[in-house]
Amino acid sequence: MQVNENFEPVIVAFCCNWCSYAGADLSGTNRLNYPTNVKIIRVPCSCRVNPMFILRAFQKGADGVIICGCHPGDCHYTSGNYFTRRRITLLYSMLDFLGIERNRTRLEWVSAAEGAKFAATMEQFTADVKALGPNRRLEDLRCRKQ
Amino acid sequence: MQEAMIKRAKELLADGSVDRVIGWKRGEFAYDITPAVFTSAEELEHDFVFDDFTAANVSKYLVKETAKEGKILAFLKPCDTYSFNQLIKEHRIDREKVYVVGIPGGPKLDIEKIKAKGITGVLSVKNEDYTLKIETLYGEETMPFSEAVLDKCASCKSKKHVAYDELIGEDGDVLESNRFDMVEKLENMTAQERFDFWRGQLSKCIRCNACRNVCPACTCENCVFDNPKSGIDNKAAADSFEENMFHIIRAFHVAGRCTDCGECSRVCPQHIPLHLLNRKFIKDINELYGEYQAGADTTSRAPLTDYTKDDCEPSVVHERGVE
Amino acid sequence: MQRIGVFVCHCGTNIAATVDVKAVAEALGHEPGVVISQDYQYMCSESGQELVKSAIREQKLTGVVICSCSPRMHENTFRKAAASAGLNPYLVEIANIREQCSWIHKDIATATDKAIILGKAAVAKVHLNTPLSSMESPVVKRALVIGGGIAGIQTALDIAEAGFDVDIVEKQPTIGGKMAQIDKTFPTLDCAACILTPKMVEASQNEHITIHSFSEVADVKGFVGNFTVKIKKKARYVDETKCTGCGLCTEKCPMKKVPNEFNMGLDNRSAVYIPFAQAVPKVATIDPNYCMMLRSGKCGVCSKVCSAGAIDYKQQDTFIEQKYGAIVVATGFNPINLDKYDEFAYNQCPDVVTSLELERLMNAAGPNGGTLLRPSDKSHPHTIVFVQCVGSRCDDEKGKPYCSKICCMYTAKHAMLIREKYPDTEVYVFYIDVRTPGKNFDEFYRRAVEQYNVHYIKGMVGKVTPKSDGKIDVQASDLLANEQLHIDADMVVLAAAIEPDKTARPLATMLTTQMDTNDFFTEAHPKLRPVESATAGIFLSGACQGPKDIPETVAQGSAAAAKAIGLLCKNSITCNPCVAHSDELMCNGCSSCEKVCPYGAITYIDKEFRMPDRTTKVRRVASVNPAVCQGCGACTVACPSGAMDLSGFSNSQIMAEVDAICK
Amino acid sequence: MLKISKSRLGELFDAVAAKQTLYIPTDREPGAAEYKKYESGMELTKELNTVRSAKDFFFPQTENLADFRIDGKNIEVRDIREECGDFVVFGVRACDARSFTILDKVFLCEPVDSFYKNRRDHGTVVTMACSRPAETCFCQTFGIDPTSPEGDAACFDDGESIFFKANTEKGQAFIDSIASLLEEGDTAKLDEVNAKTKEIMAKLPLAKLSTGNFGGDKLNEYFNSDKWAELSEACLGCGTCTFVCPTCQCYDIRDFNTGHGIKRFRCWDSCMYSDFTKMAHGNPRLTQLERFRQRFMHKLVYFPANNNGEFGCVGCGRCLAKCPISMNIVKVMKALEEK
Repeated sequence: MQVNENFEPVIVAFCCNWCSYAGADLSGTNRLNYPTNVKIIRVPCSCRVNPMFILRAFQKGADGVIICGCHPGDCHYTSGNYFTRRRITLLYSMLDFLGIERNRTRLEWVSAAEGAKFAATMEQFTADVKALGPNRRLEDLRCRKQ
Repeated sequence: MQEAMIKRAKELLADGSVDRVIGWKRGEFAYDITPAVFTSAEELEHDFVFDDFTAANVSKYLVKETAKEGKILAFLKPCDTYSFNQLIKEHRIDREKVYVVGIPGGPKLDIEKIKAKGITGVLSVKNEDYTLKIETLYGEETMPFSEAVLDKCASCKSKKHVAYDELIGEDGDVLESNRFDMVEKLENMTAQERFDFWRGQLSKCIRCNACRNVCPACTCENCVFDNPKSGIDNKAAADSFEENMFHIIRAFHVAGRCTDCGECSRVCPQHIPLHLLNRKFIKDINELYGEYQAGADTTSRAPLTDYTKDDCEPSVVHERGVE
Repeated sequence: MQRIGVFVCHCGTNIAATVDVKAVAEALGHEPGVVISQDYQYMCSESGQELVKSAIREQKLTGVVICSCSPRMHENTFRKAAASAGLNPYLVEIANIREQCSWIHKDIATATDKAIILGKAAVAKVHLNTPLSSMESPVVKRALVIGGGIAGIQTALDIAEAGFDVDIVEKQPTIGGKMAQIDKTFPTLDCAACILTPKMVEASQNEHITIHSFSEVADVKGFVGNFTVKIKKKARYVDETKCTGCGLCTEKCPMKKVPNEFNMGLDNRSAVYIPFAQAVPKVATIDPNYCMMLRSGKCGVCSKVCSAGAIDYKQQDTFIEQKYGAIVVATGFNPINLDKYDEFAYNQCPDVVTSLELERLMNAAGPNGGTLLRPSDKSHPHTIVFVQCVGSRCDDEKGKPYCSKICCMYTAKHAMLIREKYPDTEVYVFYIDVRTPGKNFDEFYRRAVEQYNVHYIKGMVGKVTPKSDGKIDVQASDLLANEQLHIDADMVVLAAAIEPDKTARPLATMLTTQMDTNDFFTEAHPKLRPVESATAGIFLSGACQGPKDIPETVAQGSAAAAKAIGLLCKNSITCNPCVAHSDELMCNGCSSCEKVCPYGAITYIDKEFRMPDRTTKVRRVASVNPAVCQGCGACTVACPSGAMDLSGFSNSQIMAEVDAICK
Repeated sequence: MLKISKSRLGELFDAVAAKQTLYIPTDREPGAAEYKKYESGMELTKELNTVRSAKDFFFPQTENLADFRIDGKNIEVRDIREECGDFVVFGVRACDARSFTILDKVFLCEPVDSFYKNRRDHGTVVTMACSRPAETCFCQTFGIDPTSPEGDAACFDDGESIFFKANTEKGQAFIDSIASLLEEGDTAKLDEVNAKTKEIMAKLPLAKLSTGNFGGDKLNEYFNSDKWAELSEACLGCGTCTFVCPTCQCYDIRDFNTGHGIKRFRCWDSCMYSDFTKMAHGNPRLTQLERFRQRFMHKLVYFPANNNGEFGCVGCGRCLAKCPISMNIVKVMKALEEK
């Protein structure tokens, strides 16, 4: 595959307030670098992430979407991430079924203590999306940057 | 069968057990049958029809009908009873206001399949020992019954009535169906092939909403696609993205609730195999979270409002099939 | 029309060094609705807040965006500032341009671009923010302390002192915890029992304290101010209310070969037992694994000798349910299991013991009545080797990455006590580092070295091999002398790492609190909120939060109590207004939301609606109890019609953020 | 009449497509034809008609009306109108050809819809006479002769050749542009075909359907008819009938936020939809009955009232074939007529 070196993907990361957002903060506190491509949206729980937010991101120009939540069993709200896991598994499977590249979407469990994991995950995800190139299969042409 | 149904409907109307009857009404041609509510013996005798073309699932109408006064008799085919149960489960139908008479299911015929054979000007269709004798403006034609069967009937999942107050005819069994074959075939394609397949299909969509409006799982008071406050409302697919968006979200919203009645594909004027999206979810749910048939009962927890602590991770998507 | 103010913080150089804050302020000033956009050295400072407040007043702002550190840090600061200037606090949004931008990026141009985008997302969101007002929720004036060690006891006593009822749930038959097993305490060398047992008695006698010993927390529901906890009282086959603790049953019990866990299995107890003389409650417990009556129905001696008639072989586990306003976790620690440390021959040689076992061996109430004897042959040991950091500061899977903190000090204590009592005994301590921060700690350690001539050797023990003559070969390296040593020891004492109690993990799940990767509870803020968990109303006391010595544990126990008291003092608390709400007009009443709500906050009501055709229709619709809802948002996705939405994180707000980031 | 042998139709299409864009109805799948931009080798469908009507060429399902470029607080309006290229739509049936007359009445009256007019001006409609009407056809109800279709130019198929006839100047220009491929031919066989078609027409199940009881003066008679309740009972409120209809011309105008601006676009709307003509105060037609009634009253009463008796239906039969519950204008007309 041809990789455009200059391609800077837009990556939206939905992070739950209690674990992953804190994990992202921790990677900041520890000065652990990850690409600027990643922009975080804070949600109370990963289970707040509606599939339509994910599609919306792709529509408006995102090249990759990652959802981060507390590890299963550690949800601040007890069960939120278990629902997330089912919903997102099925959604990602559906996107795959429609021929959307698998590496454009990810779900990762990052605890408040895992600043290093957060940074490493974002590094890897950005690299994966970069390798895929711009999102063409699930984009809205009207939103493409001129 | 039709006679037995009319007879029973008349009895139940006459003894006051029910006030109305929902069934099917004959049309102008052999095949253009409309779901209808009957209130008198005369109407039943004159218009009631039950034949090879009465495929429409009338369960969804019961949402509207049971909100009215009085009790209604509903003739439900096996597949319709699943939709019925699912609606009961979601508190959309008042069970007390329905008298369900289970009737035999299909296979039902698809007029479009007959026309696709180049048989046009259809005036009547007769099933003679599984050969269709079709009288047309241009002479008589024949074709095998099996080739004109509706797709949804060709992959029938069950001949069993999961809800009824009485049955006319014998009850059947849940069937071993081949309904996931096409899903599997698609799964085994490359991502590019799948993408091309679906782009080809979904680009035909004219957003007429027939799939949504016929769907017994789509009974929202106000659909997100009609609701400007939802942020995703749209009336037409102005971009291929919106074609995808509508069908993904719709399939997702009915995931775990879809009984696989197949009405979406039956009514699609563009012949988009929309049921494959729903079946993909059903297949995934069965494989990942255990066999689940929406509408099989009225009490079990739907897979998407349930979980186990050791559910698989979404990375399972990466580990299956080809990319 | 919105009038939004943007305030970009330099955070000294924390932000300003990598993000061009002026450019951020300038760019965001051009966003629709933004009427003022400023930057300032320290937005969180008094003068920074004043800047925001005066802008709210003078510019009549309808929304505020602060580009600064994480909202987890100062969201509340700025919300309060806004409120004091007359703006609803929920019209404030934070763009996190420090932790999630300036601190992780190096290139000024790209970091500035990102900060602008994060700012735009916050502006886009604040456009859709609505004023929210908080509900009040009553506080149940009762606290629960989980764990009856010194941490839990201290917390309970302090809460009770303030006049609130408090329950202690302790899984062992007695409170006291690890401290009850310790002989002497450092650095004062006073007797642990002498200072602990009065506190245990005090706890048992305090009218505000109820002790549920031999009990466990089975289920926790609810939220801050209003928890409902199910406590499982395990069957002890003795009626607590009748037992006088006379101990006759334990003497007469014919089954005497039960390993005594209080003495770390170094001696035996009877099947019916009281863990130790000063146990609280001083009530016997029958061990069903050993009691012949319970196992085979043949015996019944204890029942016969009990004049109080307290023995009840038919006793079952019982559950009690109680409401609490606050919960303090004080589940403590345990030494790690040393099964994987074959190099130290712990499982092979009885004379290789852990430090806690040594405590019992030296304790007057211990297996040898306080005389230090080798477990193997009850002989007096002449050479004792202490091995430090067994499983602590470990890189591999076997051990723990952290320092267990207390081992250096208790080893110095042990060494000193042995040298004091048995001057003919040589004591060697192998250490990586000696860590003695703490009041009088280093002086204490130096006394051990200088006054008591304990041989401290920097180096790790490589192998411990029991020899046929009963001696133990300790092979070690002296890193300072750079030589290999072999010591013929009589006893080896391992300073095993400590780890959180195993019950902590399932408890954390029930309490919906976070743990770190080592299963220590995570505090709400490592520096500023060390005794609170991130879950409101749950406080942390003692070693469950991290390794601690006794004075620290007591201090934290009291601190947790103070926090709990602060909560219990209130008649009601302000609820988080960012909760779910259902649009009745769109709700189908399908019950999907109810099924995913972890709090049972959603109920259904039949409501009459006026229909478009001017008729009325009764429909079943969801109704959210805002005092019970905690705002996770699970229901919003389960709802197919989009009737359910979440205040503060509404669909439209999140999508506005998505749009702003993606454009 | 000028004609071309059917075997040389490809040559003709190639010649047309070389000069301007050509659309022809072609098979998408068995039993379903659609208009596609002609590419060499593409074959004309044998289906009677396309699933979607030919109105898409002049009134597409979605089209941009204006762009607004937004940069911070600055909004710049961009006129995105541009002259469209010349194109030919080949193979339009008589019913669809008549639909353009109806659409013209809506879009070309003042104020003229410049987007529509632009495409009408640049488009040449080449029709094709029918020879195998279907049971759902009822164009003759509206005075349409499928053997002599309107359009700029009309084509006739006698089985071997295609004959050409110009109806307008544009049509004549089209025929002139392909004149080198055409030859004079004898229409005897064609007359025979047409006669046979007319025989079939008379035998169609809906041949007797008449508009006699409908028209602009029937408002009071039908508006409050109690038939509407029964007729609309099963209506799903979907837009299938509307979207396959060649004469339905309602649209909605919406704004789409692209992230860097707004695209103002219009898209087909359906009076069957619950949010059709929804205004600040709500929806003027509150129930499906009223929405259902609107569609048929519009075609059978309101439209003729405002357009000199012309009905808003051309009898193409698409709604008969495609309605998910098989409710349609024919059933409505018959029910209303029953007294």
